[in-house]
Amino acid sequence: MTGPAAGFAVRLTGIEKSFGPVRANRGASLAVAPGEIHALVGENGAGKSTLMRVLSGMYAPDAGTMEVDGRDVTGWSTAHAIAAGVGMVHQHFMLVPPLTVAENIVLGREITSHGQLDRAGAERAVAELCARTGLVVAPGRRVADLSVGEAQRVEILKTLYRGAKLLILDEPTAVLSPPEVDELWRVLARMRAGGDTIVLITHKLDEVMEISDAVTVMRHGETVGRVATRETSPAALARMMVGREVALAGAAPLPPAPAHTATSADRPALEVRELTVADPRKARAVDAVSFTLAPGEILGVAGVEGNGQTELVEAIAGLRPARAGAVLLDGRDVTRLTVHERGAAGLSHIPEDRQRRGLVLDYSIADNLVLGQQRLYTRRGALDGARIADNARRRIEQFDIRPGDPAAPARTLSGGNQQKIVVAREMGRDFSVLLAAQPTRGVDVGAIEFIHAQLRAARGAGKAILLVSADLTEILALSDRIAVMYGGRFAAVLPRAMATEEVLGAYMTGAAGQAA
Amino acid sequence: MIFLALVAQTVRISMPYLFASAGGVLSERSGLIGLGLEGYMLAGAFTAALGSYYGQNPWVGVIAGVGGGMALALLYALCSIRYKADQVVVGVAINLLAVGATRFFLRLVFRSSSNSPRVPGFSVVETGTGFLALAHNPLIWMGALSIPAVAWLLYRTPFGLRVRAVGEHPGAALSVGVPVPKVQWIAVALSGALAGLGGAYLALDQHQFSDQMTAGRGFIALAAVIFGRWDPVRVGFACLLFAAAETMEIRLQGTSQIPGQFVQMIPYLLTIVALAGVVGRAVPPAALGKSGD
Amino acid sequence: MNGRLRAQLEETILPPIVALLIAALVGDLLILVYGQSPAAVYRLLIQGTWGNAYGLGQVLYKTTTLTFTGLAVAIGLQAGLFNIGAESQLAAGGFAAGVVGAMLPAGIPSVVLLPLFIAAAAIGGGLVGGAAGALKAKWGAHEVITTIMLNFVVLALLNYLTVAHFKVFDTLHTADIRSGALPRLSAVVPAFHGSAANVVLVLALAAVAAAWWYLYRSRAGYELRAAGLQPGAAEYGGVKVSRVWWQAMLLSGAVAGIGGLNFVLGYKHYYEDSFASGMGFLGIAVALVGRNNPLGVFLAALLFATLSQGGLAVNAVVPKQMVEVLQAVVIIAVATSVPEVRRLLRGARRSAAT
Amino acid sequence: GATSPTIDPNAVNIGIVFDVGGRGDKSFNDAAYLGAERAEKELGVHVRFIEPGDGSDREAGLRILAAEGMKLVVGIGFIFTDDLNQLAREYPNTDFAGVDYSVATDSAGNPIPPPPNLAALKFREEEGSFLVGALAAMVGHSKKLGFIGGMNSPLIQKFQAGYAAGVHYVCPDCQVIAQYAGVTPDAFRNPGVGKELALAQYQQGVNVIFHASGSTGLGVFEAARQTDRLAIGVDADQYSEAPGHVLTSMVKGVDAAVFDAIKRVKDGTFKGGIYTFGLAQNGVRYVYDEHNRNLIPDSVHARLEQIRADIIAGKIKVPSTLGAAP
Ligand SMILES: Nc1ncnc2c1ncn2[C@@H]1O[C@H](COP(=O)(O)OP(=O)(O)OP(=O)(O)O)[C@@H](O)[C@H]1O
Ligand SMILES: Nc1ncnc2c1ncn2[C@@H]1O[C@H](COP(=O)(O)OP(=O)(O)OP(=O)(O)O)[C@@H](O)[C@H]1O
Ligand SMILES: [Mg+2]
Ligand SMILES: [Mg+2]
Repeated sequence: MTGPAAGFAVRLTGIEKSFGPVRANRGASLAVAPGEIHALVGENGAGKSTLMRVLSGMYAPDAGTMEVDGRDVTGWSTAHAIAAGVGMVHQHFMLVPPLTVAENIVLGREITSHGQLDRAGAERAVAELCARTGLVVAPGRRVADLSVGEAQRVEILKTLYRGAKLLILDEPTAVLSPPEVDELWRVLARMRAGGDTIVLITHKLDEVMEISDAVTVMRHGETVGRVATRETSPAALARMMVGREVALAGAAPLPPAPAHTATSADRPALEVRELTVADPRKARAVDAVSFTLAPGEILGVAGVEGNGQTELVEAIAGLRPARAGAVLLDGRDVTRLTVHERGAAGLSHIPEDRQRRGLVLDYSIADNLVLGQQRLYTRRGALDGARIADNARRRIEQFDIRPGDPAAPARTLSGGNQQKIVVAREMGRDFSVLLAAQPTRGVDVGAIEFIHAQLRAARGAGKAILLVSADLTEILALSDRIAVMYGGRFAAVLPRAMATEEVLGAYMTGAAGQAA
Repeated sequence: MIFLALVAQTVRISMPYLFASAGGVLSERSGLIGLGLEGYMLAGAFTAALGSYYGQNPWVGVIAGVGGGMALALLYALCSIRYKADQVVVGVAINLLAVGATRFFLRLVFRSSSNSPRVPGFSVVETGTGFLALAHNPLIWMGALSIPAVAWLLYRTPFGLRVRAVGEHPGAALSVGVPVPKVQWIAVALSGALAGLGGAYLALDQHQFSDQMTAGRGFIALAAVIFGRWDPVRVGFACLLFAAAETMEIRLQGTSQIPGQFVQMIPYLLTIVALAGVVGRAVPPAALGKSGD
Repeated sequence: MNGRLRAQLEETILPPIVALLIAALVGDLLILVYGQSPAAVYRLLIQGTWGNAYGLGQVLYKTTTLTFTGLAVAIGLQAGLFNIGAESQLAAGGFAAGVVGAMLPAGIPSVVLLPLFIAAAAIGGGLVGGAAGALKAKWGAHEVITTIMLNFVVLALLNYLTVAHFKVFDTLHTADIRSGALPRLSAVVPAFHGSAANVVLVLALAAVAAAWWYLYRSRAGYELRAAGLQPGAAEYGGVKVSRVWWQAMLLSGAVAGIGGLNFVLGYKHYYEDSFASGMGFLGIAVALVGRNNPLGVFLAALLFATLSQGGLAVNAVVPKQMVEVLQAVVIIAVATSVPEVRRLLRGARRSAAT
Repeated sequence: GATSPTIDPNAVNIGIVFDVGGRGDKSFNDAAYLGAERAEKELGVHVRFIEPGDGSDREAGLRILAAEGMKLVVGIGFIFTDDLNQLAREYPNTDFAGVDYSVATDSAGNPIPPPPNLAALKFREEEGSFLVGALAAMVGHSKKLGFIGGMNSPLIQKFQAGYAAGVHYVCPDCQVIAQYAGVTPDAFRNPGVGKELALAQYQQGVNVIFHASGSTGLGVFEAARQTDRLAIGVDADQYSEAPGHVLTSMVKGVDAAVFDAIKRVKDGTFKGGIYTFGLAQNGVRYVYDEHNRNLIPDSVHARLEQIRADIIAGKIKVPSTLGAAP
């Protein structure tokens, strides 16, 4: 950070930003050379998103200086940032679902004729932009109807429409399929070739190695280092991020399944027969899916988001009605049972959306740690405060939830720690089958390592696990068998040994679309 | 003849609803609950009477009505947008404030607890179906245009696109440089102006202000907004439906064997039945009510 | 830990003080506009409420009704439902108790009858609230609209029943309740003589305690609040959200209905058409200022009852409308100063820390 | 009780508590106010007013005034009946008066007299209503006559019953369209609904409407102006609300009754009991003066006076409840 100021496209120094008591950035710095793809990595809550929001004008820093192209821009607004060619694609999409693609793209910079919106003009402009950049989406479609990959394209198009020369991407690949990731890399590479600068936040270190030119590592709101990509390794980066050695996903091979052939022969822990689920728009979200899951087995379900995984898991959990078919737990038909009854029958569920489903954000950590099991903590109609507190103490310690104050509202925790509450609750209860949906989404390497260890231990203890994940590395690292979901059906069910990223990717995109 | 008279009556009754719910649509589409419509309308009615009284000209009243409604709406905006207070709380308070303040100033200015003196209005003498009197009242024309105007604003102008975006996802709007609070301030101010016009219609049609003369019409207008699922055109039809039900109530009451109280329930029962049977689950703008922390 | 406790204390106590200061300031202005001396008017207001036993009794009487309607609204809001129907639920509860009472022979002791009256009032109000809840749970009809509409429908129905079937000649009230009526507080504290305050106040305090226990200590309350905060998470936690909705509305209506006993069983000993006028709407304000916490509801009810009675006390000097304005200003000031003062406090703390 | 700066211990102090609507309603409460104002001017007494809010405020208002040592406390409206009764017993040295006080009856149907220090000021609204009903039928040029009430209640039904009986007395096959603005006290202050009800009635061929609906009636007058028809005022002479369109008003002598009660207190001749003001006492009357003389032909006026005399003489029985009317 001592290089010549004029040489940097972006130079942030000593950035401070607090939210109430949380100091998200404490003197963070960032220097990005023009025309490079610069990766920004760090644990959950390290302050990456916050730093980039400061850069894009969404937050004003409490202290520190910001320079873009050598110009002091400290505390500018989003409007100024956009005018100066800085665009950001946010971790959580910043799209308005009921509006069309074109409306989302032109929002704030509308095309008008005689003071009225020029819809046709806007759609034309978007179509041209699509053609020029190779990011194709139909301009007239509602964003609510788009797949995640398409929505991401719209996000990037939004910034390009505003003439972004500095593009910030916050965890863009968390929800993409491999072919979509490849397409994104192509777009980024093309932009770099055209002289644009890119800052990329990601938790996937292999991506960092593959695409970036330089890396900045953050920890606890501070910048701990800036290195050239070719001079580092994933292990070295992980060490910088958490300050210790980390076992990266996929590094440890899965131990052989414990005697699982013996038990699966007579009675599967979970059996799903011809399960069909309708989605709100009355289409078949899940179309006659059947499979069995043996005790001590992990069945990974891969697939691009929106192919029925959510509906499949929620129907098994009892959160959505099955239109046809049956769900059997340990041989018992539970298709008509309530969520609670299924839980009592041995079903545990880590939901994919912790903020909406998995936690009551305004409840304390302790209260969240009994959600779904509140009946077990009831005596004569009243909640048993002593036992709830005791449970919280044990889980917080066991799963290292921070902060460790059981009375703290779940809302005040970082994403990774929120996920730990859910995992602690669902794996701490008595269960025989675990539905684990996106258990490590957006969670940092340290926490991933921890959660993966927990899943492996459960498998070792003879639990059956249905693992749904958009992250192929995770699927490949943990699963005994792998199913690929496409269009509401299992396009393929493969033993781990036969599955590679290439094979799975083909099924995920329907390229190898033979229904199983 | 009878039919035309019924139509004319329905149109008259629908006026305050149309004005207020047009405002309600704008406010709610920008993410701010229109709970204060009743209050804006009442304030508008009072200031309209005041303006018409001192100006001795109904147009002064119309302008004052807009001002009165808007003033209260700006107070709402100040509390809920600038100070991030809970919208429901402030909305309820705005209504109480409107009742109290109009009474207070009624006492102060006109030394009465219930009525203002007679003020100039727009009405003309007519003995037919009532259409002539309708056509001569410029506020009727404005009321009829209020819904199409809001529809145009929402769907055809850049401002409308921003309103819709802000009400669904303020973060997204902010991230592309849309000044979210400013858009909301304008939408709320316009909603106050429109509801104020509704109040002005009531006061000028009666040629006076009387205590609590809006009598819950703002709430019915809010019901129409929800009933019409936040779409101006559908909301307009909901207003006409409510007004038609009231017309029917007026025509049936006293001429049938059914006790009057039951006839008076008709519009309200109709709303409940329609809501349960026809409209079903209404999905509000995603960020409605969430301007607070 | 200690710092957090202090911070919490500051954040709870400071905003209402700021709010009351703002309201007092606005009050000064209005009084001056009316050509009177603020100090004299406020003195009169205090004298007429907390300054003498009768005034205090009146405050307590109003507090009782407002506590019930406030709790009713608060329970709904905790379940994520905005019950605007407390007005008609209160009336229906009072009506049910009044009609039951009118039919009883004289001479049955109160102790025996009290549960009957409570049940009648709860059923009366609960039916109205439960109807709105069922409409929401079954057909998704928005409760804000249905409760507003039910207000009109129920008040019309009660008016019909009173006028056509139950009224005493030439009046708008039902026949006197001959047994089971509750004593006034003046039976215990003679100084309260003449004030309407009665034993239902004790019932209101019990309701505050019960509501607090229910919301924060019972499993049903845990599920109800979860359904209100995050329906998706509640459903995930095995809670039937639609069932919580109608149960909460049923309970909310029942609580409002029991409030009807204050007038019917404790004060007039008959049901009178439109006795509930305005109390339901003020209940919304009470719940909101009390931040949906039963204890807060009680304190807010005390505040609004004081203002309401105070309005009467100063009526000779300034119009009572001034107090109506003040009530609104209090609500706005509380709603606005809570988040704002909190932000300012946190800002100050942070700059003190760095 | 609290003492207020406005109390003058040397003067005769009178307290008045208003009904819903309060001062300025241009009918009932204003009539009471008028009587009190006249008493202030002519008798030199001091009058204090209270406008109550919800139910318990009525008693509280009376009590505050009684505790302050008022000589006379007046409650305006039948709704004060029980409160007055109670307070009169508690404050035997204060005089009370209740306008429209409804006298209870025992099981045998005999009226139960109020306490000795309480004067029940009752009006035979049905008699006055009968007369304006007859007048409406005679000048209405239509077989349909209109009535618009505020809140549906026994008191207002009394107006309706008398009015309908008067209509049918002169025109047996005439039809009375009777409508109410609502079912809550708000129905007395909803001119918007009053106007629409009236417009609908006029549109159906009604030419004259009698209203008994407080501020709601202001909408009725507005409709009369707009359609160039006639309306009949209530409680006070409401001619000025729509000059040329007010056929007459059924005036209740609330002002005179209140003035009279105050005068008796001042003179020391106040006595409790039931005071009924009918046509005979000129307590209710219809307006016939230079403003509306041109609307009422002499023959009609003569017949009306005859009916009036017959009612006073008991030759015509006027019903006071709806059941008795055809
Ligand atoms: N709007 C906000 N309000 C309060 N706290 C916030 C807000 N945004 C971020 N924080 C807090 O600031 C800290 C840094 O958050 P930030 O989102 O920048 O981390 P991050 O590095 O992006 O983490 P992740 O890898 O999980 O995305 C976290 O503790 C977070 O809880
Ligand atoms: N009122 C609050 N007080 C403290 N922290 C908050 C508050 N509201 C939100 N946050 C924090 O702000 C964060 C939002 O920032 P962001 O969207 O970057 O999520 P994150 O921390 O990166 O989590 P994840 O990795 O799961 O996405 C939340 O994780 C949450 O911990
Ligand atoms: Mg982040
Ligand atoms: Mg994250």
